[in-house]
Amino acid sequence: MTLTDTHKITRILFQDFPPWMVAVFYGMVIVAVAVFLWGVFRQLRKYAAGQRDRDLWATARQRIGDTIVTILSHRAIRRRDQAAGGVHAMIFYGFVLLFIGTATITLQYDILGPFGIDFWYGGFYLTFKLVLNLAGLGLILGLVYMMVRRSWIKPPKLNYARPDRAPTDPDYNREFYRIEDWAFLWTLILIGITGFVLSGARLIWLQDDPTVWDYRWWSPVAAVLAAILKGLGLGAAVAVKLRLGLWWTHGILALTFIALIPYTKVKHIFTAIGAWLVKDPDALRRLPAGDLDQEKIGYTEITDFGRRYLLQADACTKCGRCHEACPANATGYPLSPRDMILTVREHADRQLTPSFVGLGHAGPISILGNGDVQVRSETLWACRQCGACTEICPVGVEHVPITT
Amino acid sequence: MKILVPVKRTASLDDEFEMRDDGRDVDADFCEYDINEFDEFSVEEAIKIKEAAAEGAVEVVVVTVGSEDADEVLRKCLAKGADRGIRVWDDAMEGSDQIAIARILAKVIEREQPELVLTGAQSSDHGFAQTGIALAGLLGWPHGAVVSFLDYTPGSASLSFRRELEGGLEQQASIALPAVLTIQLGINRPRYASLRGIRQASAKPVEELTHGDLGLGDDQVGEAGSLSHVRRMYVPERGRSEMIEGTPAQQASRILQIIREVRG
Amino acid sequence: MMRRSLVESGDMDPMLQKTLDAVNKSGNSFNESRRKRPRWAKDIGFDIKDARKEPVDVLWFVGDFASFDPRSQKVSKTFARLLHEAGVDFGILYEDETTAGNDIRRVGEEGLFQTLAEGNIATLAECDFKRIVTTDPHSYNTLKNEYPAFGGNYRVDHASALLKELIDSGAVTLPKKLDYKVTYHDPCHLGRFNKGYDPPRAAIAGTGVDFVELPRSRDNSFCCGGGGGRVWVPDPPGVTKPGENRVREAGAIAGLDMLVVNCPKCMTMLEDAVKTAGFEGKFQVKELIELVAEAMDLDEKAAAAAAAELIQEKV
Amino acid sequence: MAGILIIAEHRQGVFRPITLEAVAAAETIKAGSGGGVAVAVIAPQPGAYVPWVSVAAVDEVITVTAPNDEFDPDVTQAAVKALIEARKPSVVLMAHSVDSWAVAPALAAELGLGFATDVFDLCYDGGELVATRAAYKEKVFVELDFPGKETVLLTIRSNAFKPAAGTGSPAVSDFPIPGLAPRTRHQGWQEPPPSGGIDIPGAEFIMSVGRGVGDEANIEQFAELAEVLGATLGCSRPIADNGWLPKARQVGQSGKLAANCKLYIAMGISGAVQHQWGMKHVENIIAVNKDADASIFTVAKYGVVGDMFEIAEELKAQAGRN
Repeated sequence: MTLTDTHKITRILFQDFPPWMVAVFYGMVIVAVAVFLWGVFRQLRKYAAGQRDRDLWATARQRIGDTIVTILSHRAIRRRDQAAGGVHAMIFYGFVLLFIGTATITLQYDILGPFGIDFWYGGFYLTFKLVLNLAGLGLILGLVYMMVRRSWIKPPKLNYARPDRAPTDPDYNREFYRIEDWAFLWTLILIGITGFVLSGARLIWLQDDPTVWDYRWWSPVAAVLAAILKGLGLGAAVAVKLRLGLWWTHGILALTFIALIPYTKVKHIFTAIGAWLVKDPDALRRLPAGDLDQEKIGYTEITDFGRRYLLQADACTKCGRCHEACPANATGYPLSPRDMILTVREHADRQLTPSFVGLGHAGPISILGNGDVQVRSETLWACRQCGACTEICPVGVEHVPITT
Repeated sequence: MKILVPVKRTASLDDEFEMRDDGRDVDADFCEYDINEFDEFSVEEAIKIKEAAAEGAVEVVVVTVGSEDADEVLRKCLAKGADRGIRVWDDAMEGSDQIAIARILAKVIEREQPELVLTGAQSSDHGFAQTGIALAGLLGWPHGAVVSFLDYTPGSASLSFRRELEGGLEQQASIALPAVLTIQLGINRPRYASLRGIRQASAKPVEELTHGDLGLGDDQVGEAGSLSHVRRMYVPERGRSEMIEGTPAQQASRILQIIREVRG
Repeated sequence: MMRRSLVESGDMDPMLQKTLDAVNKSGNSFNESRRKRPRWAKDIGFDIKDARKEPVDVLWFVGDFASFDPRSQKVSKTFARLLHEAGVDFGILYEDETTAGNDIRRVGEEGLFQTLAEGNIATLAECDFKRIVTTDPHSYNTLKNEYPAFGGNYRVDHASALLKELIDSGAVTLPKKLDYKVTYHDPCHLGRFNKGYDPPRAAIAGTGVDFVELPRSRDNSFCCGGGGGRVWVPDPPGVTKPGENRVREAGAIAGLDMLVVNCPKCMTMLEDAVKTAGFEGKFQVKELIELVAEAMDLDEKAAAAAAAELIQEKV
Repeated sequence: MAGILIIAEHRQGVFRPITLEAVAAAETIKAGSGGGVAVAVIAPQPGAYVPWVSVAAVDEVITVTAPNDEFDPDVTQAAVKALIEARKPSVVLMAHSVDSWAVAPALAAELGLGFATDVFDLCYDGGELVATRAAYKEKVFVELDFPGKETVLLTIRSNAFKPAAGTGSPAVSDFPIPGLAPRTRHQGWQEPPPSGGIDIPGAEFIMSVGRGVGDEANIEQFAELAEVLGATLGCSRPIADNGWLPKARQVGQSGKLAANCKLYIAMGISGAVQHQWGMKHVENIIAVNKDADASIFTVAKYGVVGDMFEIAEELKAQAGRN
């Protein structure tokens, strides 16, 4: 294989796709990105409805370095739960690498390619393939562990039963969050699996092309799958159809996933980093001073909340560590820091993210009260201000100043 | 419709205190001052009536007879929801007894013309239990003492109430307005006045009057206007119980010994 | 900041309301008169310097519980004698000291907290001292972290940090090796809030006891249940108290003699929990200062000093 | 006419013996007052009460027919006013009861009488009437006099004087009063909640808990101790107000009188005058309180300054053994 041929060692995107199919795909990409951006705008508008926080950016600037180290090292997530922390790191780096991979293809195909600049071939392409294969494998294994953890290990802190509501209360049951958790897991794992089977089918389909077949072991997982499928008698003719079907499954799942990030638990990808960035390191030891001459003090409506707190409420992934650490919750008091923060989030979503139809408040205005999306005074009075929740929260939620 | 609530700034003593030079009261340095405990309940009852009525239908006015230091008590009531405060004071009022104070309050009431006057049943420092009913006597108004329950809808010409008598018995009665009622502890649960609320309440109006403004002569206030005169106030020689000393165990066994002696 | 609006609307437990009224009236949460605040110091055998009148190195901000709670008064007396024995130049504010207001703020009465802070800062402004020390982690927290915003900038240390310094400098000698099996409860406001984990452990190590960590300690310490104003509000009957949960955790340590606490509120909550959780007689709740004093043989030293003074008078 | 006028009390048709304590008070100053002791009974059938007040010290009984069955402040005020104007007594005595709270101050203010309430000692000093009462929660006593007052109205603290006894043959006369349209209408009575078998007035041995108990959870410990000691459990007003114990267990002016009690143990009770009203008369009182200056120690025969919880535990342990 001469030097010039290395250009051939690459992957032809949309190979054998009719032009209309490519156009449809790009149409879908644009729609997905548009839906994503609208979601992001809605969230930012929600946070902007909160109170400006003078020293918000001061703490943010101070904490950029700390945030980067915390996110990359996952130290906050690993504390007191090494397994979950480590596995989440696998999923995190898997997802990040896959995202970078897709971005690289976009850079090559949509941006530099038209100007004739090619880099996605040869040694670079092969290493690229290897890295993404391993990233994908890490992602899937991580997700499998998380599924096992949720369905079989079942740590008590993942139980969504609420201590601050009686079973007869309309909003006692928060099981609907479980549906969102599982949808998130299944969507991501299916994207991973369809990606691999798709590339395995492609290898069988192009087994006669040495530039593809001879280098298949650079994508080891795909190569193994190809070997299995071949063993099962999958020929090139069927493989090409399988490849097309899986391509579209993979594509639609991925685009849907991206589009729905701002509307689902997936938004913690952004909000968790944002929340940690704006978290006040002195949240426990120094409460924000209240201005006594103002017309009002303390929070009664959701728009009284500081913007950082609304952002933090959206960062919560219900990991249950605060729920488990809270002494009031552990001894039967009607308080769980997790459920209190989720109530703040639900209240904010109901008040500040108006339905598509129009603006306007649906439901009670005050965050305090015995209604379904309200925080009860018995809950707030059960708190010991001991700070265990805020101290262990891996995404930087400041429950204590929100409560006080 | 207006409810007027006289309030008093009462003193409480540390267990180590000294008398004033003239021996007729305790030296003020040894006193800690706060609103009379009974008045917390009468103010709360007035504000509850106001809050139950339509917006602005009921005005709650709090009145006190006392020097500048008494403003703090008025501000606390204003922070809880009273609308207006009146403080009556000048040097001639020094030494007024409860009847002289009732006479001053009666003049304020004639000025304000409220439909209902709620006072505390007694004060937590002297426990005279005089001012409220003396006020009614001077005004010639109907009155009820030691009220433990009150049912009143603003605008009606009468109201029904219950009086708490000895042994827990209660008497139900109704009374024509305008009337004076003295309020017993436990009729409601007084709300808390936050310090911020008290600070901001200082913006609400507090009218200051002298006995001249009320058309009272010098001989109607102060010691001249009083029906009793303090000869002396003293710390009594107390009978002291026989103190049982020793460790808790020894004290307990001595108690058991007494029980056996008495009960046989 | 939700509790702040509950306080404004008066939606709170009646016992808490009584406490806030008491602090409003007399500057302490025990509804005692201001004059009674320094009375604990009457019978300790010497007069503590009055920091309002004389310059002192260490201004000891005593706090409500250490001044008024009978059990914690014993600790305050021991601490005073310990400092006296160690030759520390210290003084207190006597009856001009009011509660520092940490829990008043965390209950949500922000107005009352700011008034208390301004009052204490004004009193402290008249005093001449190098640093403030307190045995109460709650007072420690608000003096150190929250008073600066109102103009009160001081060097503030918790008593455990001073104890460590005195032991390290030899001012406090620990001749008597104690053979108790001991565990230590990290008070939330000292540990989790202000990372004061190590000085107490160093002091404990100095006493030669057999030290065992609780399963949940340092930043994962399980609260005694007394923070955020809950020490003033009794737990409804029938509910297990956080203190009981913590005491059971300590009870699981085989052969434990002592649960060492380092905060007057933890002392109140955990001593009560030892009774209600049925561990009475199994192990004792003891303050760090008391443990160090015992290792110091403080009582014997004081007795010897008193005897010496007597002889001197006779001569 | 000088002399002393006493206003009798009755409720639900029953004579209230507290009147006889006012008579006893009158006896101590009879000489100085320059006249006899007369008791006025204002009731629909005043004659029915004459035998109750015909005790040794009473020289005259005045029956006043009232238009209303139950106590009405306006009627009593008008009647006493008429009596004072007609007879010019130097001293008028009433019991310091809830009914006198409702009329005495109005009467004194309207007629400008010398006036003091809750008096527990009175005497003539150099021709001047001097009354003694308490202030600042019993920490001090106050002597009052009434310069230039022709008639002085005093209300007498209950349990301050032993009720007057013996039999006398007072002259009985009637005193008409003008009709009066009452401005408050009596509508009925509300009996206190059923005592549910709790009999504080009948109990011979009572142990009461007060504010010192701290919180509801600690009540149980003292209920058990009372059972072990064989005492009836009582309490002070704050405990009943908080609902920690039924109202029937409350000892005090707005609760029950421990009339039959021989031995009373007060745990963590400071000794407010309203509580002392219910138990001060008991011969053997043991008070346990952490505050050495609590006023309960001025009435208790034996006192323990200490932690009531420690004492309770020791009592339970030692009582359990033998």
